[in-house]
Amino acid sequence: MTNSEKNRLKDKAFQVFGVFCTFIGLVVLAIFLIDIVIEGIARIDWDFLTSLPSRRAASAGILTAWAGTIWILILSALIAFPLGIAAGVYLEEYAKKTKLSNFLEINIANLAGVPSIIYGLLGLELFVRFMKLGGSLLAGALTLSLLILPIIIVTTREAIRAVPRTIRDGSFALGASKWQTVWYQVLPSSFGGILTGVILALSRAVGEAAPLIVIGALAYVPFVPSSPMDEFTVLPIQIFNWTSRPQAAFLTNAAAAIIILLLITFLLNGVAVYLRHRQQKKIKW
Amino acid sequence: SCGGNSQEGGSDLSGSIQIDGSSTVYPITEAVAEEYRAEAPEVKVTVGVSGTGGGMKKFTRGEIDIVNASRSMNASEEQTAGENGISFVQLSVAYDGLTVVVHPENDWVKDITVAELKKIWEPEAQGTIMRWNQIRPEWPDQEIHLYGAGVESGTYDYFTEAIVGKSHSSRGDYTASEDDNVLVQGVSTDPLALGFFGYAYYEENKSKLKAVPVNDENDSNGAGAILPSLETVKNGSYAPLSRPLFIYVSSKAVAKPEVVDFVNFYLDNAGDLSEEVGYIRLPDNLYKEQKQKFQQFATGGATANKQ
Amino acid sequence: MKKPSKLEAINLDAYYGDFHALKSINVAMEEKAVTAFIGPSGCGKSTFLRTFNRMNDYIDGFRIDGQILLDGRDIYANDVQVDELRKEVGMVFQKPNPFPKSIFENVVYGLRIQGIKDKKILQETCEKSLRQAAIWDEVKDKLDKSALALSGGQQQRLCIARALAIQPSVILMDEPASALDPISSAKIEELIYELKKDYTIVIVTHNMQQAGRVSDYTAFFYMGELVEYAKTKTMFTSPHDTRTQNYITGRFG
Amino acid sequence: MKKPSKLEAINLDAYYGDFHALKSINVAMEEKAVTAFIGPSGCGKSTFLRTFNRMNDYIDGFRIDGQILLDGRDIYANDVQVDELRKEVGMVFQKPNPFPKSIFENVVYGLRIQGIKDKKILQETCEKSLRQAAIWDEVKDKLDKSALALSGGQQQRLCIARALAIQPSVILMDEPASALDPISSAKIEELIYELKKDYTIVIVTHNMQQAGRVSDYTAFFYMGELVEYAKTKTMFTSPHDTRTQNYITGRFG
Amino acid sequence: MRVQEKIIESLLWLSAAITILITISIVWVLLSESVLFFSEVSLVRFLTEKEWTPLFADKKFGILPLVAGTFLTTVIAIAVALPIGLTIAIYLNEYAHARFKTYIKPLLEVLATIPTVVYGFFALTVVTPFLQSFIPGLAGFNALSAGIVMGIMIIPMISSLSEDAISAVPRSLREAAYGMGSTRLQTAFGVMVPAASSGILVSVILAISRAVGETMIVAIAAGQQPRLTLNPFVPIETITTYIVQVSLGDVPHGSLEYRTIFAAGMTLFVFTFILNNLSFWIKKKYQEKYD
Ligand SMILES: Nc1ncnc2c1ncn2[C@@H]1O[C@H](COP(=O)(O)OP(=O)(O)OP(=O)(O)O)[C@@H](O)[C@H]1O
Ligand SMILES: Nc1ncnc2c1ncn2[C@@H]1O[C@H](COP(=O)(O)OP(=O)(O)OP(=O)(O)O)[C@@H](O)[C@H]1O
Ligand SMILES: [Mg+2]
Ligand SMILES: [Mg+2]
Ligand SMILES: O=P([O-])([O-])[O-]
Repeated sequence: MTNSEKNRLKDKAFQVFGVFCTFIGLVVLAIFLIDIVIEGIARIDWDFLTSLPSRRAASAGILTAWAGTIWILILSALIAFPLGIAAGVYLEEYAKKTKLSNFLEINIANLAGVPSIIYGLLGLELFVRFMKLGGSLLAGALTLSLLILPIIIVTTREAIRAVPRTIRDGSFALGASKWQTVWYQVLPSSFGGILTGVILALSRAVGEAAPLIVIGALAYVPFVPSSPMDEFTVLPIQIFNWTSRPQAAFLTNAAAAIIILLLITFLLNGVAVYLRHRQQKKIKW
Repeated sequence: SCGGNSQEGGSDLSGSIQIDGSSTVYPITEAVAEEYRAEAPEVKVTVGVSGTGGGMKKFTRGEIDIVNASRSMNASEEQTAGENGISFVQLSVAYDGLTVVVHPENDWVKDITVAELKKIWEPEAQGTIMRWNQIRPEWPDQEIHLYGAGVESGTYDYFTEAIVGKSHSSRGDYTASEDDNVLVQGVSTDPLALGFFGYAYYEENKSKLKAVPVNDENDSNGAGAILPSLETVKNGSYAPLSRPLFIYVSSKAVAKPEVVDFVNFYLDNAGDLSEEVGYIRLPDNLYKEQKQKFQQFATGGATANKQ
Repeated sequence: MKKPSKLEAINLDAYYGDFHALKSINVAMEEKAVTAFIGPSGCGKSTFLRTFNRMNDYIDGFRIDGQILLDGRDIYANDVQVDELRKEVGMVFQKPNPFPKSIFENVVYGLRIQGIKDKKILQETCEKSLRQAAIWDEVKDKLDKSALALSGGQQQRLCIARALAIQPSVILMDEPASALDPISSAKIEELIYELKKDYTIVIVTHNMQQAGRVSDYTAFFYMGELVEYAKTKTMFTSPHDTRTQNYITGRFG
Repeated sequence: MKKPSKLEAINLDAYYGDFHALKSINVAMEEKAVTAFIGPSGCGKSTFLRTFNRMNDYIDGFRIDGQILLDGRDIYANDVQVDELRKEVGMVFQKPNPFPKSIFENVVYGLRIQGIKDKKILQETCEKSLRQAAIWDEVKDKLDKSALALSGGQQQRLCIARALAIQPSVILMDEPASALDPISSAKIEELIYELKKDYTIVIVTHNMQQAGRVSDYTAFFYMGELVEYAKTKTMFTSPHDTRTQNYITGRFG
Repeated sequence: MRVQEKIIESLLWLSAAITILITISIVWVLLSESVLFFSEVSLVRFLTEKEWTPLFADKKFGILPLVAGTFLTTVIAIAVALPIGLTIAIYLNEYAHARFKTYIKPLLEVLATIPTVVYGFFALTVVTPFLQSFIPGLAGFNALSAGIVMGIMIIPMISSLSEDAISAVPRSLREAAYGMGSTRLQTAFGVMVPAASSGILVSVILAISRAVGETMIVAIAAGQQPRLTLNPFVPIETITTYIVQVSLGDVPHGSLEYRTIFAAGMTLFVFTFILNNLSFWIKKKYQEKYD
């Protein structure tokens, strides 16, 4: 075999390995999803969605859990969305390349990498103890808002950065002020991208269990929260709870709840992907 | 099984009741709370699982209404309660037989003595008693993996008291959890495991666990090694690991009518429900006694800081 | 005495951080004439052009020394408001940059941000500007369509209309035709020829022939220096400096 | 009978997906001569150049119809190995693109990937190629220094040396001097003049003067078509097609 | 109007400044409780003792067993994710069709969007029983299956970031390599990967940081027993699991036990802080290289 034949053979071999690696993750994912669906799908019915928790696996439902999840979702969005966008706009449009803005940037990159459980510790001291919010929805939502804030800021900045310089120049050249330019040109043009980021961040929040466990979200909450000060549980915690029970029937419940949680996450991600796709199609600079 | 003899429905009650504490008692309280939902749908009952110790801390600080307990309140907790102006009543709700378990495939452990348990669990064992054959030479030369209650749990206090001889004193190098489910998971999937937890958790998962007969080497309460069961716990021959389970209600809480209603409901149904979840019911007259005790406390005995 | 100049740079130096982008430029530009800036890539043409409406203000680290006078007033003086200045000095960019809005909204954007809401004024201005930019006939039936749907050449004329709508007296153009096809390019050239009756125009171009066709004066820049400034005819027939000569004959660039 | 041509395109069409980038091109290029491709931006010069070493192979959706012959052999035939082809047809790019390795490693890269390890051969080839690319004297003392530390003009000559090291017979150059300063640019032109003694060279350029100076033949492309192909002198003095004439005189582009 | 501009700018600035406030709060919360912890337990004990039994009678405060558990699961995760992720990155860049890439990348990223409790469930109920079928001594809780599942979760992190890094290598370098007759493999490993090495490194560091901080998978599947071991077959405990374990037990505010979770949290924070800054720093340097 000549050298170049050998090279070509290695090239082919790697290609095969590449296909293998690309699909191994997906195959595992598929096995997993199928396993979950087989285990849980039969358990899902109207009762399961509308029942309160119960000691009997067969009559336990996830009403309080998904209601809590929706509450958390909305509250976190209300808190993190305006803050994140404002911070993103400031950093991308206003901040001069000073030491301070550089520091802000490092800081945000760092926050994005802080493990979620640390945010739990922060929430425990700051919201639960110091602000005396207890294990309430509000404490949970605040904690998760801080967790997703860096993600929203980073994606907002990316979306804003994708608005071409020329659009800003065009606006400035017509005598528009900075804020007018941001408000009339930059934000409308980047809104799709920002929304995508916010939704992705929320889908992250929906799946979080660790920080909520740390701030003390409860195991047995047999009522649907009606105000932000109510105690709550969320789907991931309910799943964690059921998963740690040894009886097979509860594992089935966990699988069923996982299907619902995944539906919510995939739905959010799907919307985000769709928005991004539409955005990319619609606006060609 | 529920609510037969309680008040005329009481369904117009509303408000919230916060309960926390023992994981051992949790299944009973959970069952009661669930049945109570039919009784008073507007009352929001939340039940946490912080372990008896954790629950007691919250209870004595006045953060919760009722604490589940798998041991009696200790002196320092009583003191804190006093400092915070909280008086309380202790109510027995069921019996438990703390069960020692191994993996079903474990074919060497036929029984175990209290002395051996002490050898395994005492603080001195930490880092030294690591293999089965260190306990009994005929047992295999393999690692022993220990699973037990976490330090915040009453089970832990009770077990260390009964086995090691000193409450809250044990080795620390084992899988410790306040959540007995985790321990069941661990023991049932680990052939080298040995663990302990409340009877209900064994009862629920019998097929995946093997209970070990315990020999207290005291023939006065039954000779030889004894398995926990309805019988042996009730008649006290499963010693020293039989114990009563409690709830405590605070003086502040009984000011709320929904709490009074709930506790009455609890005591009315504790027998059936504790049996249903795998514990051993008290004799009926004892439940009556508990009700009276509570009645007294609720109607003005709030000063009587009695157990 | 000669006619007062519309725009003037006096001892102008410009820096991007440490980089010295323009080196003591002195030049005066006549009113209602077209001045072309030529020179190899990176020589500072755009930088210079953008000092006339202070478009470089937002670039971190950019600063100037010296003065830029518009009608004799220093536009970098403290009391000058940039937004007012930019209403006086319009700008058209290399790549057509319509906003992702309707054609109508593009043209009246400058008025809207001044707070003008009167429908009639807006409509009148829109038509007038589009006519001036010689694009009215092509778009009059689709004013509410997205400006992005226009061709590149139409977009560029729309951008010129947009600039005209706020009635500036000076129009800066940075390679306005370089991204366009030959036909659109020719249209823009014609338009410039028309516009210079009313406006003072400064245009950057890399196309010597274009400079020759449209401008009255030409300035040749090289590495941040203004090498030569003269009537376009003079410059193209008998350049003084050898660098100018080399550039014009295509030796580099 | 005329001298057999080194490279030949027969009825060549090329597509990027639906986009028809080259339209039935027929041309034959002489051995050991320099052929220049000129034409406005986007007319297909690079696309055509890259078909000669099948550099477009990895672009999704790219495909050709027709034939490209190298020494009479169809290089798109099934039995042709691209890596062998590229050893025969070297390429130099617009922007100098040395690998982020030492100068020495850059030059011998082509040998290394062929599996040649003999130190002596590598060193000899390195020196020879660098000499041929007229850069030996400038770098001989720092062969183990990073190639990225060289100036743009030196980097470009290094890239030429790198291409020469695998002893191709054809060298394709895509605007090899357009990113360089005038002096480096002149050096590359000289080098091309030297190299054509041994190599067949095809060069894309947008600088008419440069095409005039270095090439023997010129091909003018316009919107995917080969409009005119002739001896350079002929083309520049008396173009046939009006489009060619317009382009050469700077009417567009 | 100019006043309005100023007000808006200040509000925006305030929003950005909140992020600094968050960092300060995190550090303050961790520090204030840890300081109290270290006033009772010396840092030397914390760093050198080989056992972690702060809740028990014989209190030992050595963080090493928790660090070992964290290290073990992280190493396993990276051992899974790095080769697979990097191969995917190279494959997508050099071999796959652009169209294939546009479909497969978002699909792979689905792996990263699945909530971690779900992965925990997977590890405990599917992977562990599967592994037990051919690893006899494997305990029900173990580092191995948690690590593997965590590795699967972070594959897209490595593959996406590395792929971005490789794509960011100027096209001209790839063309140079092809122009010399390189095969795709030679181009990938001889030119692209070395040129993108800093970006790849960044992806790996971020993946490590992610694995170190991952909680639910290990809390569900890896066990809760602090053990100074590198044996992946037995129950261990990570720093994060310890915090969850204590939180579930609700250790009362103000006790030494309560402070242990902040000391553990501080340790975790320091690790991830170092890793994140390292990656940020490398990224900055690397961006400059190709601008
Ligand atoms: N924002 C900036 N920051 C730093 N340097 C810059 C910036 N903008 C331009 N420069 C530098 O200033 C010099 C002049 O740039 P300018 O854009 O004015 O050139 P130009 O003559 O318009 O070139 P072209 O014909 O390519 O448009 C160049 O060397 C450029 O690199
Ligand atoms: N990868 C690609 N995918 C799709 N279209 C392409 C691609 N590369 C080039 N084209 C298109 O093919 C046409 C010819 O491109 P090519 O690069 O050959 O032009 P060129 O003559 O070399 O231009 P320039 O002088 O700017 O280098 C252009 O219209 C271009 O947009
Ligand atoms: Mg410019
Ligand atoms: Mg080209
Ligand atoms: O019953 P405990 O959970 O306190 O052991």
